[in-house]
Amino acid sequence: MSTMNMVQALNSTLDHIMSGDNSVILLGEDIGKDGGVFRVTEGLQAKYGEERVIDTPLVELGIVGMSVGMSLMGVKAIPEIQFQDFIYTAFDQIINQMAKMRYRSGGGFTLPMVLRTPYGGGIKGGLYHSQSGEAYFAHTAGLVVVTPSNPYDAKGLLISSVESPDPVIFLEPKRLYRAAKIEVPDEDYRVKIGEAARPMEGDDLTIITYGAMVPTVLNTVKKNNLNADVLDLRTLLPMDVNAIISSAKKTGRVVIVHEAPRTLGMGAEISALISERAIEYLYAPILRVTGPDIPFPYRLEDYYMPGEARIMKAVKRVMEFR
Amino acid sequence: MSTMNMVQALNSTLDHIMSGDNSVILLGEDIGKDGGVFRVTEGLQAKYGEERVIDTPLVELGIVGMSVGMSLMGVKAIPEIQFQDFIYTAFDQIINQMAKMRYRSGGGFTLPMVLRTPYGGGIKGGLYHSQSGEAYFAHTAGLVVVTPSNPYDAKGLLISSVESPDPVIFLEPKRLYRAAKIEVPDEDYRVKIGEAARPMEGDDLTIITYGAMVPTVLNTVKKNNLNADVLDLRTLLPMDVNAIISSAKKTGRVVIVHEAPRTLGMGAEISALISERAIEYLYAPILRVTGPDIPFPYRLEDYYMPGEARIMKAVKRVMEFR
Amino acid sequence: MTEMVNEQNEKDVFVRAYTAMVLSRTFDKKIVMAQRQGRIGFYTPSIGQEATQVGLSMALDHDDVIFQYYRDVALMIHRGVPIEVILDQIMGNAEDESKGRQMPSHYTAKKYNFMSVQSPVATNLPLAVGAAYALRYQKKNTVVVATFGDGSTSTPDFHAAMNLAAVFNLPVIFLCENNGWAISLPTEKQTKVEISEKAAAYGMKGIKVDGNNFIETYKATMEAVERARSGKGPTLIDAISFRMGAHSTSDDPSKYRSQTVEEGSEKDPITVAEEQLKSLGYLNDSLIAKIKEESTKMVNDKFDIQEKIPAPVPSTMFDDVYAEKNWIIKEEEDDIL
Amino acid sequence: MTEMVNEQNEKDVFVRAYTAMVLSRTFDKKIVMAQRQGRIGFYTPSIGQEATQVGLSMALDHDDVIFQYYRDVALMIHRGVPIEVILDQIMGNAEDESKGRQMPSHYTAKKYNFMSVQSPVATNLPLAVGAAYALRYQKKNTVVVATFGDGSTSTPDFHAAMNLAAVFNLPVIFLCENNGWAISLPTEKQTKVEISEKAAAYGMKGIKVDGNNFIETYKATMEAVERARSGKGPTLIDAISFRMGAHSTSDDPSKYRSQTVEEGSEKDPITVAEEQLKSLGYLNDSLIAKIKEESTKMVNDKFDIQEKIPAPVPSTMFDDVYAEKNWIIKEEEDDIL
Ligand SMILES: Cc1ncc(C[n+]2csc(CCOP(=O)(O)OP(=O)(O)O)c2C)c(N)n1
Ligand SMILES: Cc1ncc(C[n+]2csc(CCOP(=O)(O)OP(=O)(O)O)c2C)c(N)n1
Ligand SMILES: [Mg+2]
Ligand SMILES: [Mg+2]
Repeated sequence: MSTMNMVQALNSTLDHIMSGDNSVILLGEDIGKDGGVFRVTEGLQAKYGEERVIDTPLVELGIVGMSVGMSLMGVKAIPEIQFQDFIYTAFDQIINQMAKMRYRSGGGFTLPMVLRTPYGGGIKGGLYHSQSGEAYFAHTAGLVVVTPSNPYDAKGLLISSVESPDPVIFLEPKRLYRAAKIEVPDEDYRVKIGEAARPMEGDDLTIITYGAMVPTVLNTVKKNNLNADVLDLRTLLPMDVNAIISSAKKTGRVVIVHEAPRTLGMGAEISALISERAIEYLYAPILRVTGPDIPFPYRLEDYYMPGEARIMKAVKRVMEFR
Repeated sequence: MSTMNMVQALNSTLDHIMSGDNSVILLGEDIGKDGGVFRVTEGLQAKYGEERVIDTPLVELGIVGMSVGMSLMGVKAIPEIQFQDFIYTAFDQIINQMAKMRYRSGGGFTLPMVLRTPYGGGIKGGLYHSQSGEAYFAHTAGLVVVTPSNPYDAKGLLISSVESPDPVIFLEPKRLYRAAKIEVPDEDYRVKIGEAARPMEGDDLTIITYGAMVPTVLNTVKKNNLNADVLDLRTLLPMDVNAIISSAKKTGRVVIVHEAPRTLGMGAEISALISERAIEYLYAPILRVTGPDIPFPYRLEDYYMPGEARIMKAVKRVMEFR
Repeated sequence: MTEMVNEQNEKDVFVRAYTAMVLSRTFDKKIVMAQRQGRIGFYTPSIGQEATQVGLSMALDHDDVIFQYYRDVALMIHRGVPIEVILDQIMGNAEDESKGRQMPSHYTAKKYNFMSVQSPVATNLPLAVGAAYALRYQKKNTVVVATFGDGSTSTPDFHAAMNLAAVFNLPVIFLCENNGWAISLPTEKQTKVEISEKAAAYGMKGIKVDGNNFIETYKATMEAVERARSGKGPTLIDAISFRMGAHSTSDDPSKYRSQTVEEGSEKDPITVAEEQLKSLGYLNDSLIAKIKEESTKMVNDKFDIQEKIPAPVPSTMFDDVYAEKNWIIKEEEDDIL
Repeated sequence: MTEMVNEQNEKDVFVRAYTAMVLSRTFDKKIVMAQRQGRIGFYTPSIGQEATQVGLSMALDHDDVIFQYYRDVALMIHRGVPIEVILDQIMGNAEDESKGRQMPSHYTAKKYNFMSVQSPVATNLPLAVGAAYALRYQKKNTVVVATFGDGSTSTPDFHAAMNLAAVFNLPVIFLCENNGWAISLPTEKQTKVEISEKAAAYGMKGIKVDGNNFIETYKATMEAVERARSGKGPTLIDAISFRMGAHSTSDDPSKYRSQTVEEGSEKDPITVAEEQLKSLGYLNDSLIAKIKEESTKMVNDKFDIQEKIPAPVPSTMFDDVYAEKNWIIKEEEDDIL
């Protein structure tokens, strides 16, 4: 056991994975000498050399495209995109190559690669260093999309992702990188892809969330003494439909919380899954507490991010609904 | 009045717009001499010259980026992306420039541009000539997203789009390009952005759809004598929430039909809007009949596209639900 | 074959190359015809580019890896991909390696180290760079080739791949099948310079070659292969030919170009090859006739046979999105089938 | 100013240029310090690039349009953008032209024909090409400039823009502020060739210039401006300087480089300018001291004043997504405020 924040958990897990498997290669901008702008790859180039921890030129589509090509040849590529906001310059490589290689080759070519990228607000990054684009990926068949909310899950999900036979988008909520230190086992363990966590159990209502909003939700629940079932999705594609539906059936009241914009955000799909499968169990509308449908503002970011007040407003509405 | 298919309606409307407004410029691959691979721009280069109908090199991000730059200088750019499947190579320009210019410049710089592109299946195009990526755009604040389902709306929406002060993604359901000829007025008219059509009125259930699925839905309704309210959304961002909610409240039973994959497709947002606002009016789950969450297959495309059988299965489920 | 042919086997090698060109040509014409008859859906002919493709193939080993594009039938044929494999793809039938999922001309042939063709042009190039990186890392002495058209040099992916290959000094060959056109856009409107000159912007060797001449293309490719295998880095080859046919069976070139190259004219790469091989004494008219006849028979016969193979069963369309179906796909499959 | 300075006004022009450089340097140091004190959030210093930026600005007219990048404070200052405007942006306060929405260093200054800075690097370049196309179409005789760093030459957008500008022969100047580094990657690892050589791949004129020398940069830019205005097409200028500071206030260059250029050393562009202007007899030590003193006072005073301006009112964050708020945004605004 060691006490670690998320950056340390990711760093030590990458180190561990690389030491055990020669076929793993990391690549990205400033990940080598500099150790990554968030220090997630700190020290790895010094340890594994420039050939395995590649400082690439400034070209995201090249980073993703090279990773696809490497993976085709049996290398396990773990590319980093410095900020998720810049991933759109590689979007075609993700949508049309990474997500479709296995399918279009009839299963002949597979891509066990893991694309890591920090996402989300909370660090005063403004329009272009705060985006939460997870829905773009979760709408894309062929990808697996995961996001941890704490150092423990970060390690377990990263190991599972590297072992996954399918290409994974590994979204790191940068607001939580150094937010909390917790105990992380030294030995290997896995957090299963497709399985939500239930960090709190309760009967009155269900709050479904993930990533950087998990601590916000948990604090709100504690502070307000809510008897809530809290789901931390962890995997966004495919979501843990059983956990979602069984909790919705149990409580009959659902609030979804995420930071990404509301329209066609993850909350839309969660809501739709519930009203397809459990509408007759519901006592109240399914409410979404999300970032607004605007670009991410710099100076007013605190108004953008969902917080206790907005969550409680929704909670009250579903609890009092008749 | 003239009888036209959708290609003819778009072509004559573009002609009309260009003849009345010198500041309009079209650009794209093969749109000039060749008249566009679907012939939407046929004859326009001959009429307006190579400077206003530009055959560009093969670079979608350049087409979109140039259009943004042109629009900043007061030109009305109408770029074409040859197939929506290839638009992802320009995705960053769309997400980070086109959608955010007005916002990030404090309203100082605006982009009244219209990006046209054919989308959807039904022409045996396989993985890369059949995609329905509308949800990627409709998730993006700052864009307006429209899609006509018939020649009349194509003209009216195109005029409204070109007049819109905001950047518009104009999605043309290629399966309908030549599917039907109808009467189209010769004079100018507008189909208002944000307003759904209700091509059929009924009381038993609501079917919400758009684009290439509209004729499929209408035929199914007619053939099966359903007493259905059919909504053709026409605008996907912002959707006509009033039309959706009032119909859902009236019928209490909702089926959503689209060709794009289910997960985080438009149906997710429509469903979420309804269960937020009208859940107490519903007699049945909100069901989605959509393309599956797989890449678009070539030979088996008929199994991919929602058709009468699948629509009726959902209709029966919502009608019989208790 | 990795070394230049020697005198003993030159005849065999060249005749085999010619035969592949003829077979590809015959195949092309058959498929274009079949498309008109409604027997297949779509096709992007190779006609005019046979010498480029065969010249390239001649210089490669079996283990070399190819990220080909949608117009590489002669390349596949010369490399030994059976006609049946190509036909199955075009028909999208139950035996197609990609299970009928891809539009015609989007081949996959794993056994022959042909990767899977995507539609967005040039997006195979960064993959080729990554593959070359991986193969070098694995200490394999293989070369990676990416093919693409002249129009594709304008794309983001071309730039990314060229720069990365040069910066990492990788064993990649970028072979531009410069057929003068990108659908309706002539190369002069695509770029103001010769494509071979673009290599210098990346610190890469650029070679311009007569792509209508299979021997010249072979030699140029050999040079590139040797550079790659000896760790001297990537090469861009600009192989100049002419797109003798339409861009695809959906295209009508008469709308945008008057220029043509007729079959059998002196600019036809097959005519060029015939003259070369006749003057070397490797071919004569009767041998040529025989090769053509056999090609025609073979293509016709195989077409008829493969055409009988049914479509893939519907459930296959839900496979291979992931290693295992997730619950979403299972549910959708249940609903649809 | 569109023609080379003549002897009468050369002194004024050069001293003004120098003054802008000093003001920019003073500003930079103030902001970096203020960031350490927690008074502002983030900043990308221009230090070391002042001569490049001022040399560029000197060659431009007011009507010329600039798609600048995040490191162009000296350029903005020389072009007449008031310090207040720059401070307001960095502070994201209620008077900021972009209404506090953008991270510091992402300037907009419409009145001065500065466009709005985005973060994804080089994606301003295709916009510059489109703007140039539009302006030529409108028969305006203006020039469009895009600035960017050396690292940005690897991007898709660089390639797209260069090719399009050349193919359409547009009045654009691509000015690469080559400071030797892209965060931690030195230019030699970014590309194997000199950036000015990349122009040839597009059929464009490429110029390499000493970006530490404002007079040289000015002259090179004038040449490009004249080419553009006379319809002779675009130019790529590779202006070589050195990033004397950190990439940004979040960056620690000691992690990845040992090389430094000290302020006041002979490689400092301000030192270079001082020597030039002294030898021309336009400046002397006491004038220099006076300029520096005035700059410091001005920056300090203005900082203190602008710092008092409050944040934008929260409701502003819902404006300008569209010309008019749609129902979604109205609803969300109601919910949040
Ligand atoms: C990114 C992208 N944009 C557009 C297309 C549509 N398209 C298919 S082939 C083609 C022209 C390609 O020309 P070239 O690269 O010269 O290859 P050729 O077809 O001439 O062999 C175009 C524009 C595409 N496939 N991919
Ligand atoms: C597309 C994109 N990828 C990554 C980044 C993160 N990033 C910001 S600046 C920078 C380096 C840019 O280097 P250069 O172009 O040389 O400009 P400089 O900062 O040296 O002036 C990087 C990688 C970005 N802003 N945009
Ligand atoms: Mg071509
Ligand atoms: Mg730099």
